[in-house]
Amino acid sequence: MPYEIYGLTVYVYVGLIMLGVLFSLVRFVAGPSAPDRVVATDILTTITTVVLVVLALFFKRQIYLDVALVYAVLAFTAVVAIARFLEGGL
Amino acid sequence: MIQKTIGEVFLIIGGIFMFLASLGLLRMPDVYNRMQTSTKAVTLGAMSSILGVGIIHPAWLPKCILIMLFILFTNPVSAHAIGRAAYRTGVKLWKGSVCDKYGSCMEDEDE
Amino acid sequence: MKSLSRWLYTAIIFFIIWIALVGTIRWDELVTGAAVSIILAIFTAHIFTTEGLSNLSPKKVICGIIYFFPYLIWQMIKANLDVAYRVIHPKRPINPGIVKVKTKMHSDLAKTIVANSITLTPGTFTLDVRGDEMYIHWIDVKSQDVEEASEMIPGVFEKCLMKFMD
Amino acid sequence: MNNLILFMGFGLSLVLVVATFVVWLSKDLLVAILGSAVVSLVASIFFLILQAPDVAITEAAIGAGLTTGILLYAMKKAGRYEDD
Repeated sequence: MPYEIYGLTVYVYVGLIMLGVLFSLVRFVAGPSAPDRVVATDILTTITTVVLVVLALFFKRQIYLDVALVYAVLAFTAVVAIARFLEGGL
Repeated sequence: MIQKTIGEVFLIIGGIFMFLASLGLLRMPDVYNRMQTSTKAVTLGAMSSILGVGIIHPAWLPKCILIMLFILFTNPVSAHAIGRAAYRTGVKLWKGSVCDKYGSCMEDEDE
Repeated sequence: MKSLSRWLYTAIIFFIIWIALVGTIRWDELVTGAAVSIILAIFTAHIFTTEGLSNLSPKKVICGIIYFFPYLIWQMIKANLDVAYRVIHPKRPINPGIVKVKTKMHSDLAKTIVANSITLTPGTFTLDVRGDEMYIHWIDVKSQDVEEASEMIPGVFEKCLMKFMD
Repeated sequence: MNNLILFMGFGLSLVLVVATFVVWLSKDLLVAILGSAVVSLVASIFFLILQAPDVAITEAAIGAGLTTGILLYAMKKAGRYEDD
């Protein structure tokens, strides 16, 4: 088995994160203006970084943390680039 | 054992804050208030969760701290960029807002 | 002299990031990291910093870690409890508005730290910084006066930062 | 634990499908670019669940950083709104 069971805590935790992703998705679909959707994408980006770290915990492999690191840096540049475009500065 | 319990407590706290951030994203009336609630809560929630993972596996702690620092430095910057972009594309403040000192400054710049 | 100091500062920061990313300390990796960070610093020093090595004086680093960082974390925890209250409360107790404040900081680094800290603390977030004026969205406006608001929002951090920066 | 990852997979595939529909149906091309960023973000998690971290790193780098930049550049030349 590549992973280890931690009991109820992890189930509650994943449930909370999935609810968070779902709510952000609702805002992403329904958001009246473009900045609303950019905010939703920003929140989804951070939650994705956390999910990658937690998956590293589930699979017990340290190499997975590198994915989270690369993701944290690059998704930030994407969000800032889109914000600069909206502002008209790009 | 006690170390795993502490890590799980940090994980749960992080999960609750991330959930609250998305709830705020859903409930607040305009872009600026959404950003108020979501940026703060998601930053602390993500940091707390990653610290929990680092406590459960102490060998991973340096890399976890690096990811935490990246999140701590980059999240306010992206929130600031989105907020300014929202104002410049003409998103109105919520109708219950008290004052808006930034609009006069923008008019000065246009002249 | 100034440009040499800026270049050294950039190279040191890149080298620290390299060590943190690699994770192990072996001489061949250290040599590669030193070469990469020196070459990168030549191209990026002029956009990376304006202050140079003075940012890295032991007083600033140690005071920043021991004194400012725990304070920032404590403010973030308070901010999150505040957010939790406002989000869960059925009536949404908000009273938002954009106010203008003045900061006493001079250097770019200190202004950045103050602006980012404001974004992470209870009920405020920075929209724009121009010169020494900051435009701040406040979720619960208590005062529209510039002086009073400056005392309430960035003043908290400036008192803490003034002791070792500027 | 297998159930947990299965549950996560269901939730995330919902996100994937909805984001794809947003990309397809939106008239505002900026929203379509944001949708493609969300799709690549979820795809990166899926590659990690399928135990392929190298593919996940590539997907994160190309999907989040490079594709968004290139599409923004193209959109700047072509105009933001799609005509009917």
